[in-house]
Formats: sequence, structure tokens, C-alpha cells
Amino acid sequence: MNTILSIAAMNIKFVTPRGLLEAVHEVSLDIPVGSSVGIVGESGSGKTVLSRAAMGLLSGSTVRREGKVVFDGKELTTMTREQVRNEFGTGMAMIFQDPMTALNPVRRVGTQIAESLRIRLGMSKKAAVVRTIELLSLVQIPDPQAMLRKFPYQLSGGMRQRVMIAIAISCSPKLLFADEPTTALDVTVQSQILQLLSDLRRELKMSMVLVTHDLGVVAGNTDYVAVMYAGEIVEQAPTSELFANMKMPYTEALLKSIPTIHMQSGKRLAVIEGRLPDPTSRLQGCSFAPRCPYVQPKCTAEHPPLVNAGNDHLYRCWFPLGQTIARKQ
Amino acid sequence: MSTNKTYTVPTYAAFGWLTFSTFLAVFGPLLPVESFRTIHGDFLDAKPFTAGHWFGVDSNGYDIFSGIINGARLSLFVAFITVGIGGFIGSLLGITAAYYRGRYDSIVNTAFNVVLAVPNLVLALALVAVLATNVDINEAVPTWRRLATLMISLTVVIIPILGRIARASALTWSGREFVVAARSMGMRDRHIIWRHIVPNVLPVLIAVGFLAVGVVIIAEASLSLLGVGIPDGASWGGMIARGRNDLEYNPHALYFPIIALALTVISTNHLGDVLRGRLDRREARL
Amino acid sequence: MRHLFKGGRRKVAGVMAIALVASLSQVAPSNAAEKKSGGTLTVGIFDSFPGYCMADNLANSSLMAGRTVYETWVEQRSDGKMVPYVLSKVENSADFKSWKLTVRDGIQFHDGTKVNGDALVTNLQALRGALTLLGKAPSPGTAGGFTANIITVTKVSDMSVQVDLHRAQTDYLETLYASGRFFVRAPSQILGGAKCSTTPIGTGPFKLVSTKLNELVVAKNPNYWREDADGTRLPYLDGITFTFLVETASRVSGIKSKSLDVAMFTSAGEVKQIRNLQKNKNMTVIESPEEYYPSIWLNNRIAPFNSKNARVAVSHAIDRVDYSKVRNRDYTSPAKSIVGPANIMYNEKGFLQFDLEKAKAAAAAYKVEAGKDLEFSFPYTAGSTESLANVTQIQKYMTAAGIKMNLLPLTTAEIIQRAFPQQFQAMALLLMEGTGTAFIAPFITSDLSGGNQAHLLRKTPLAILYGILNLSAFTDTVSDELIYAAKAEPNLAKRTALYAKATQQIQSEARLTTIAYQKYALAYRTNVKGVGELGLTAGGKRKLMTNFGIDFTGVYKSGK
Amino acid sequence: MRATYFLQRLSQLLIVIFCVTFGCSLLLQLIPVSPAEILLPVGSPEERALLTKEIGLDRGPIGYYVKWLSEFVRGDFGDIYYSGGREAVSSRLVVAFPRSLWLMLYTQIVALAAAIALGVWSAYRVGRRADKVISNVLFVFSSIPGFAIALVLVLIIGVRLQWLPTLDYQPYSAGVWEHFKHMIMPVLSLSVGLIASYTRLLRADMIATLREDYITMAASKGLSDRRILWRHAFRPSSVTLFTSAALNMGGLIGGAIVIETIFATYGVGFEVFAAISGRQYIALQSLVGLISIFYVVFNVIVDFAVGFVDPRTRDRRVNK
Repeated sequence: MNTILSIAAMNIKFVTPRGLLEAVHEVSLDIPVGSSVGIVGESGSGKTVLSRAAMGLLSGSTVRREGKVVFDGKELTTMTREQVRNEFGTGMAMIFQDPMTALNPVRRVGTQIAESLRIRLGMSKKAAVVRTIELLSLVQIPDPQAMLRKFPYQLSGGMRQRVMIAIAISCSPKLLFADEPTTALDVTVQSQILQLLSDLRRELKMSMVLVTHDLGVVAGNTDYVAVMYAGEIVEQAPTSELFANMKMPYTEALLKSIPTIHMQSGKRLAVIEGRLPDPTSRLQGCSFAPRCPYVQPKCTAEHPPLVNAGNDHLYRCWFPLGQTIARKQ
Repeated sequence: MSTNKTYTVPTYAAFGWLTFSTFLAVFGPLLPVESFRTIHGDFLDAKPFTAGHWFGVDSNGYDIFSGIINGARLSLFVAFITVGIGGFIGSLLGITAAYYRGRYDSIVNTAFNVVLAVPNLVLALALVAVLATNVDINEAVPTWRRLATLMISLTVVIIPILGRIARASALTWSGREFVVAARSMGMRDRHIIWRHIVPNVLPVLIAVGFLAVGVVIIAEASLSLLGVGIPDGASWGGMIARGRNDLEYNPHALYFPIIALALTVISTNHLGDVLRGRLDRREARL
Repeated sequence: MRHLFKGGRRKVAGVMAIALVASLSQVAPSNAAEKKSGGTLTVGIFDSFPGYCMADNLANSSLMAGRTVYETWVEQRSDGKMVPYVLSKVENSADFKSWKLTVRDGIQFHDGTKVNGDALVTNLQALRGALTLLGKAPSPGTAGGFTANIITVTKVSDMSVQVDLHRAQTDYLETLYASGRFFVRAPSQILGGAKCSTTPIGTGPFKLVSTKLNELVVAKNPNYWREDADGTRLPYLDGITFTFLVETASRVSGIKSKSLDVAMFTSAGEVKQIRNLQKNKNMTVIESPEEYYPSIWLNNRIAPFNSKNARVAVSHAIDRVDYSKVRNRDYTSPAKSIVGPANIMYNEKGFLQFDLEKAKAAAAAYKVEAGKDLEFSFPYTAGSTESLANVTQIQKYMTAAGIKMNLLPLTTAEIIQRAFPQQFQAMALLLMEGTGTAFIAPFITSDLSGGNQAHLLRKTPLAILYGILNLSAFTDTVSDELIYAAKAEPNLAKRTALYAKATQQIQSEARLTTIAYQKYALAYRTNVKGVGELGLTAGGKRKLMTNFGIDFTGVYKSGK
Repeated sequence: MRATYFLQRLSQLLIVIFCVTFGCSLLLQLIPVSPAEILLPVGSPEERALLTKEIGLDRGPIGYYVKWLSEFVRGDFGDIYYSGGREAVSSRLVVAFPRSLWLMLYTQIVALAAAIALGVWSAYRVGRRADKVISNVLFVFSSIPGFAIALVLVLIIGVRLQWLPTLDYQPYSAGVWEHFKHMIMPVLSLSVGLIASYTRLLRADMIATLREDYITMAASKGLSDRRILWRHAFRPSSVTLFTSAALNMGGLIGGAIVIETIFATYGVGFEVFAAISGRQYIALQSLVGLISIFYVVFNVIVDFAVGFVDPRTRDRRVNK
């Protein structure tokens, strides 16, 4: 199987006044060509950091990054910043969570889209405008001509997200990171955007990494899923395998916390009790242990390794779901 | 927490210098140092490290060391009192304006803007000039009254600077839920302002107040250079003004007061920054 | 008056004319070899330009600037003798009560009008206030008092005017000169209303370009009447900018950084800078003689100095030797009389020298007399460190003698405004100067009209001008009569004796006192040439350097 | 909507101008001595009465203010009185104003140019050595008063090295180099403090902006750091900087008193000082009025200019 992106043994730490903060711990992940991979976790689980670090977008004196990232056969982690930058847009592109903050407020929509075309593809000004209009219609924006002169603050959330998608796909990237692309949007708009992304992915033959906290979003739109908790991958499997054969109590908990329209009114939505562990000090045992409803003494004593259950299904648990072991409720 | 780097070496240094100069300011008169007004006719232009005159003597025969000590007293006294009074009046106006809003607020705000529309130095100069006019020309105006005139003028300058910050800060706090809640519980305005708003605004004001001390010290020095600062050129600014004509021959007459002044301003600015930084972090944690 | 002992002479006075004779002579020879290129100069001075009308007195260094636009009817030679300048001839009657002045032919004002007898009459009548009474000209200011000895001014011919005096005056020409202050003003300026102060029109080598309180810009007068020895039209320079720079440091740094070509200084508080500039290879420093006598004026009219004990106490308390050392660094001499040795009035007798015991005794006597401690206020220029240091030094002596001296920090404007209505209890001001008495007597006599009850200002509000120059506000008939007699005395030995007596009388009454004498200095960069080279039309030369600096008529700039 | 906002803003500013000038005119009434006595120290009572009438002091505070204002708007700023005559303030301003204007303009250009370069660079290198060095050096300089810097410059550059003149002002007509030669030291002395404060403002805003998603977004497009800094981050970060710069305009025009005195630049600040020390309260009133108008006008300009820098504020403001 060809991989477009391969992350190996990635560690990311931040220097803070309170000490080193470990955001991502020993993560390895392969994205097969043409596939769509979901990364799922609560906020703070390290999924956004992982996706940005994979692209090399985290910089600054406070970031410590270890590990290896290979994109399209090229090892990004050993390349210079300029070389990595050359992969952006044409190789990799990213859609951000909040289209309000991810579009430059002081620049016109048209300029922001055309910029990539001009800089990365070297298009002429005229050609860039033509292509921009094409892109805007591709992301189903009505009256793309008028859109060119607008500022982001003049658009609705859905429109902004479409603009951002247009920017991301403008140079026909091979791999698209979509970081919570629908979180900031209304529910009705969410499905439209997800549909649009799926269509575009098929049309443009892109691979995609879909970062989300919502297992429901992953369900219909991905081929593989990796679940992250406290900076680690705790479960990873093809999407159908995961939903069919869940191993991690955490994944189960995540699934239970999704509201569905079939839910009885008045019934309380399940929440995951407790909080994420303090990222400045890694626990000795399983990081989910303090919150796990099925916790055993071993869980707090030893850190579980990532185990392969077959069918490409990996998980990190001493006592996975579905095994006939007595659990205390 | 060991990693909390609020107090670094510069902070201790700044604090140390301010403590030291405050000590000089308070206990200066008790130290075995001659009065700064003594004219040392036999030591004109003495260089630094002359016996009995550590910092040298200027061309008028004034000992620079005793000048610095006396200047510390006056410069710091004027600066702290001015910022204290100006800060009190300014924050009183600013906080109440932010709390009550409405017409009172717009009057206060306009008043602040009016004062701010006139450059600091121009305002202080004009006020000193008008307030110092005397009917009986031969009447000897006591030094304290001239000092008071100067301080009133500088206070007027400081009021809107601190007042605006107090108002802005109080505005954000008075919109918070706990204030609204307190109001809805029927608490008295005075109680809410005093118990809920003031404690939150005060830290910001203290931080900015430190910066304002630097502003006042420099403003007083500028006024001294123009001849209307602390009477008899007794402040650091006055020493700089005196040293100006001696620049080429007695640079020490100029450098010592400049260094003293700059160190003090650096210290207050730094402490102001540190305090503000701490507040920002506290805010961030909330 | 930034420096306490420097300002001075702002209110000085007028002129009047009679007649005298002098012969027209050739321009004195000068160095002919070098090419005298033009160019412009920038000059740093320490006085401002309050205006150019009769009442606006240009002080010291700004007088130097004003004298590029204006000339005087007579000029003073370096030996002190007065010679005709814009006049061609001066004749006097045997009793020195009538003087006939004849104007030099062929001179014109900057506005193109001719200088003639009418112009002379207009000038004299304006200075003595006659035109003011008629509503034709602005106030004469203190010049009205200065010229109050004149009874009438009469035009006797086109170019001649006769001036009649109330009391005989052998030194009338010195009064007509007024230490360089009584300019030849164009009638159009004098009669020009409010513009009189702002638009100087004279006969000088330079014409006005622009003037402000802190700046005077002048340009070459192409129609100037004088030529040099080679027949070249004067002046050489194309223009001069005079800039008022109150801070010594500004003038020093200015001339050192070549921002200024010339800068003027006074020994009051600027000794150190003068000495430093003297060592500088790039400039020449010239000094005036020690002919300037700053005074401590004690107001005899109001408490406490209406008491002789108080005046004596203060006079004895001042350690003049110490002051000269500490404040003037022995650049000038401590005073031994109210005027200096160069002056005809100089007399050490009766001068109350430093004596701490006598000072304490007099202060104690004052306490018995007045029932309270001797205490007085003394103004100084706020913001002037030198001024403050000066008064602090004096305060130190007073404290030692048990006298309380309060310091009054005031702006320059306030001091000037209050000085001549004689409102201060005491103050320091340089008013008296020179070798003669024309510029001294008005400050120490009580009635400048000489008791002339028929004088034209007598019944007018301007009558206050008779006594306004006497800053000590004293009336002493003994000294008055001695001075009148001396002025009328043609015999030098007898005159000197009379003056000596007058001086002794004033000094023993402690009407005023003096601490140390004063000089002026001027520094110019080496490319400035011709300073002091040009002679006078009547032969001889001016003094090289005075309180009003140098004469710029013959100054030029060398090649680069 | 825009028009209402504009009128509203304008009326606020007119109120400020009114209060400042009226306050100034009240100062005249505060002095315990009659202004005519101050202006005409040797004048007769008749002359003083005439002057009092001419100035309008006999009309009471309000009447005086109205008369002053009506003359002020017609460009008659009153006179400066000296012993024998008077001079129109406006004729002094004709000379002084261009000097202050150039001084202010150059100071702002130098301060902004340096602050933008340093602020952007230190925000880009935040936490690294370059940032720390820049911040600390500027911090120290911001604490040294401008006049101290001016005095040292005069000593070293003017007197010791003789590179630049220490005094005076030269107009453009005297030669471009002549003009700039006289401006360098005053501009440096005035701008050092400003550079420090401007840099701090820009750096703080820039750091905040660089944390924004749209900067990461721009980086993910494959743009160079330089392009991201200047095209994407600088403009949205510069609002505070330019607002604060504009608010300094009035202060620099009239408040550079000490520097104008040291370098004998004799601009508006010096005129203010001369009016105060010469007790020319009428001139002072007009000068302070003018300076406050300047302050207010720049306030309005910046208000609208911010709209161009940051389009978000255009509509937001209307709803405020």
C-alpha cells in the first residue's frame, strides 16, 4: 500500500513557564494514498498539534519536535524550511477550524485565494482571477464575481468555510488536512460542507486527514480512524472495523457522547467524567485510567503498549472491550 | 512553583534601587552629608573621587553627591505624591464614570479628553505660570508653596492619564456577571464599587502608576530645564539644567544626575511591566 | 537679563541737540592686500530684540546687532573722546549750555529719505517726549528722563540744529551718544505709529530683512555712505543673522560646531566658557575693558532699605574678594567703589568694604531701630542656574551677618516690568558703565531735569521719568549738587575732585553697592576677518570690544 | 449611517476644542494681576484701559471668550506685547509652524520606520536573542529623557566631532542638505523615546497576530516568512501603532519645548514657552487652542484611517 504521508515516532513538546508540556507522545501514523483518515479526540488530546506538526506549521522558540515525517517519499523533518514550504499548497494544504479567524480580516477574499495561485503556481494576475472564480464556483459559492471584493467579516460562517476550502484546494494538493472543518458551523451547514469535501476529494483525487472531536463526522467520511487521547494514539483501525469492533473504553465513551436525533428528549447525554491529565507530567499508567469506568489496578501501574488486534486494528488498553474479563462496574 | 520567573535579577535590581533611593530620600537629611546648598568655593570643578566629594563638585561649587541625595528626596517625593493624588482622583472619576455610565460618564470622559488634548508639558507650564503669579512682588513665597504649585500642575496632567485607564478597566469589570449579580441582589452601588470593582481595577492602576511615576520624573526634569521645576533647581532635573552649561568641562555634573534619573525611571518602568505581566497571566488563568 | 549681572541697560534714554564742530576727514586706512569677500555671518548673542523704537532698549549684545542697522550722531574713540559721525560738525557755547549740531551731507536712510536737520530735530524731539505729548510718536520710555536736561531743540538751518540745556554740560555729546544707544532713526519710523517698534529704518551698513524677539536678520545696504581706504563700498558682508541664544552652552556648542561664526559672552557666569574658548585654535577671543559696574540697588524708598543701618549692614556683609574668586574665578576684580578705576567718579573713600563685625553691628542697630530682624527679598531669573548661583552666594554672606535674604524666582519679563517702577526691595542690575558719567549720573541722581520746573514733561504723567532710572530711589541733594557742578566744570582736575566727593557721599550713605566689575568677550572663528580694523571718519578707531560688541562695517570673511 | 457617525464624532471633538480654549481664557481671569498691567508695565492708566477694552477683558469671561473666538476663527491669534510695541502671533506662527511641522514629520517617519523594522523583527524572533536584545536596549532608551540624549548628542556629534550644526533651522530653500543637517539631531533626540514605545506596541500586537489562525493558514499556503510578516501580519497588527502615532502629533507640534530650546529650532513649542515666560497669556491661549485643534483633527483623521487599515472597524463602528 502506498502512503502519501508517514509519521513515525513523533514527539512534540512546548516550553511553557510551568515547564515542558508534552502535547504529542510517540505517535506513528500512515496515510495511504487516496484515502481519508480521521483523527478523533477531545480538545486538548493533541490531534490539532499533530496535524500541524506533521505539516511543519509549528514553529517558534517554544516548540520541541522529534520524530520523522515522510510526505510523498520526501522526508520533511530533515528538509529546510524553504523546501518544506515548497510542498505546501501543491503537496499539502490545510483547512482550519474557525473560518472567522483563519481568514485574514484585512484582506479581500479574492486576494487571499489568488495569492496562492500567484505565488505558488506563478500565475499571471489575470489568470489567477479567472481561476479564483472557477474555484469559488467549485466550492459552490453563488455569484463568485462579487465575492472577490468582499472582506471575510462580510460573509456567513458557511461561506467563509467554503472560501477557505477554495484556498486550500487552489493548488490541487495531494493531501488535505481538514482541522475540525465543521465545528464552528451550524448543524445544517456542517453536512453541506462535509459533502462538499467528500465530493472535492473524489473529484481532485486528494488524500485527506480529517481532524475532529466528533466520531459521527468520521463515520461517513473516512476510510481509517485514529483516536487520540492525551497526546497518544489509543486506537486505530479502518473506520468500519472500528465501529464494528471497538476496543478502547475511551472510544466507546466518545461515541456515547454524540447526540443523535433519535435520542429521547429528557434523556441525559453521556459525558466523559473527569478531565484530561496534566500534560506537563505524564502518568505512570494508562493516561485514561483516572476517567475509565473499567479501570483495574494494572491500569494505573503500567503504561499499556499499542497492540495489534489484526485487521489493521491497533489499540492501547490492558483490558480492551469485548474480552471476557470480569469488569467492575 | 519553581519555574515561576516573575522575579528575575533585574526585578530585584529595580526594587533594590528604588528602595535605596527611597531610603536616601527619607533619611538623606540624617546622613552625615553637607547641605546641597553649601557652596564649596575651594573645590570648584572638583572631579569625582575627590576627598570629601565622591561625585565631584560642579562649577558653581555645589557638591554633586549631596545634590543627588537631596534630588532623590524631591524628585521621588514629587513623583510619588503626584501620582498618588492624581491616581486617586483619576481613578475615582474613572471608576464611577464607568460604573454609572450615562451623562456623568460622558462629562468625565470629555473632561479627560480636554486635558489630554493639551500636551503634558504645555499644560504643566501654563498651570505653573498662572498659579505662581503673585500680587506683592516682594513677598517671599515659601518653597513648600512653590512645590505645591508644581505638584498641583503635574497632578492635573496625571489625572486623565490614570483616570482613563481606570475607566477602561472598570468598564470591563462592571459588565461581568458577578457585578450584575450583585446589582440584582440589591446591593448598594458604593458597596459594589468598593468590594467588586476596585479590587480588580487596583492592580492594573498600580502597575500603570509605576509607569506614571517615570512620566512625572521626566516631566519635572523637563520643567526644571525650562526653569519652572522644583524650586531652586534642587531636583535631579535642576542639576541636569545646571550641568548643561558645564557639559564640556564637568561632564560628571551632568552624568550623575542623568544616571540617577534614568536608573529610577528604568526601575519604575520595569516594576510596572513586571506587575502588568503578572496581571496578564492572572487574567489568562482565570 | 538671564544672568543677574548681565542684563542691564534696557531702559536708557534720549537725546537733544545743540551744536558743535568737527572736521570731515577721510576714512582710515585698512589692510588692502587681501580680497575682502562677502558672505554671511551667523552671530550668537545673549539678549533678545524687544523692538526698535525709542522706548525699546536693545541691551548689550542685541545692541551690537541693532547697530548694524543704525548709526549714532557721534561716535566714541578708543581714548574715550566723542567725535562726530553722522554729524559733520559740533560747536558749543562757552558756558556749555548751548550746542550746535551740523548733519553730514549726502547720507540717506534705508527708505531713501535724506538725513538732514529736520531728521535730527525729529529724533531729538522724539527722544525727549515732545512728539509723544503731541501724539505724533510713541512713548520715549526712559530716554525721556535721560534727555531731560534739554530745554529746547531748534532748527537753525537746513542741516544744523541748536540744542539748549538747562544746566551746563561739558559732556553733552556723551548724552547724545548714550553709550551707543541713541540711534539715527528715520522720521518715517519714528512717526510710523506701532510699526516704530518692529521696523527699524536707519542709516547703517545693513538693512533689515526680518526681525523677531529672538532673531534679527540684516542684509547689505547698497547705498551705504562709507567706503574703505581703497575706495571699495562698505560693508563687505552680504548679510548677518543675529540669533538670541539664552543658554551659554548653546553659544559655546554653536561656535564650536561652526553653527555660529561669532558669539558673544559676558563675564557674569560665563568666565569658564570664555577661558575655554581662548584656548581653542579655531577662534579668536577679544575682551572689553573692565568698564562695566553691576550694582546691588537698595530701594531707599521702602522698608527695610529706607533705613541706613540696613543698607550699611548689607554693604558690609558682602565678601567681594571671595565672590570674585568663587563666582567670577578672578576674571574680573572685586569692587572697591561703586564704579571702576577707569571711571572719572572712581573713589574708594566711603565705600563700605567687607567687614563682618560692622555688618552684624549695623544689622543689630537696625533691629533696635525697626523692632525686627533685617530681612529682604531679592529677585533672580527663574531657570537661570547662574543667576541662582549668584544670589545663593550673596545669600550665604547675608546669613553669616545675621541678615535674612529671601530669593524671589521670577521670569525675565517680570523682573524688567517691576524693576523700573522701583518695586523691588533690592535687586542686582548692571546699569552703569564707561569712563565718563553721562551713562552713570542718570542712575544716581534724583531729578534728571536738574530741577527745571518748566521742563516740558513736568506736568505730564511722563514726569515720573525724571527719577525712574535711579533704581535705588534715593534723593540726596548733596550728591545731586556735586554731580551738577562737576558736569558744568570744564577743568578736568576740578571736575574729578567734585565727582570724587559725590561718589564718597553716595558710598558712605550706602545708597547702592557693587560686588565685582564686569567685562564682555566675543569669540569669532578664524575665517572672520577685519574685526577692529576699520577706522572712524574723524580719525582714530572705536574701542575694539565693548558691551555692545564689535562694529561689523569692516568685517569680512576670508576665502573659505 | 456613516454621516451620522461622522457628525457625532465631530461634535464631540468640537466640544473638546471649546472646553480647551474656554479653559485657557479662564486662566486669564485666574491671574491675580490685571493682564493689561502685565502687558503694559510702563503704560498709563488710560493706555491700560484702552488695551483692556481692545482685548475684550472688560466684557466679562464669556464676552471675552466670544470676542477671542470670533477673532481666532478669522485667523487673528492676538498679539505679543513688548515694551514699545506688539507683534501678531500669526506672523510668529508663519515662521514657527513649518519648523515644528517638519520636526514632527521627520520624527514620526524615523520613529515609525525604526519601530516597524524592529517591532516586526522582534515579534518574528520572539523569545530569541535578537528579540531580547532589541527589547532590553529599547527599554533602557525609553527611560532616558530625550533632552539627556540631546545634550549628549550636542557634545559628541556637534562639539567634539563637528559633524553637524548644533543650532538653528534652515528651510528647504537653503538647500536640502542644509535643511536636513539641522534636523538630524533634534529628530534623533525626539524619536528615540518614540521608537521604544512604538516598537513595544507593534511587537505586542504582532505577536498576538502571529498566533492567529490566518497566519498559520498563510503559512500552509506555502508563503515565505517575509510575505507572511509584511502582507498578512503587519497590517492587522498596526492599528494600535498608527493610532498612538497620530495621537502624538499634537504633542510633537507644541510639546517639543525642551528639544526646540536646546537646538534653537524655535518652533511652536518654543513660542509656547516664550509666551509663558513672557507672560503673554493671550498668545498662550491662541497657541494652546491651535495645538488642541491639531490634536483633535489628527484624532479624527486616525479614526477614519483605521478604517482603511482594518476594514472590520468600518461597519462595527457604525453599530457602536
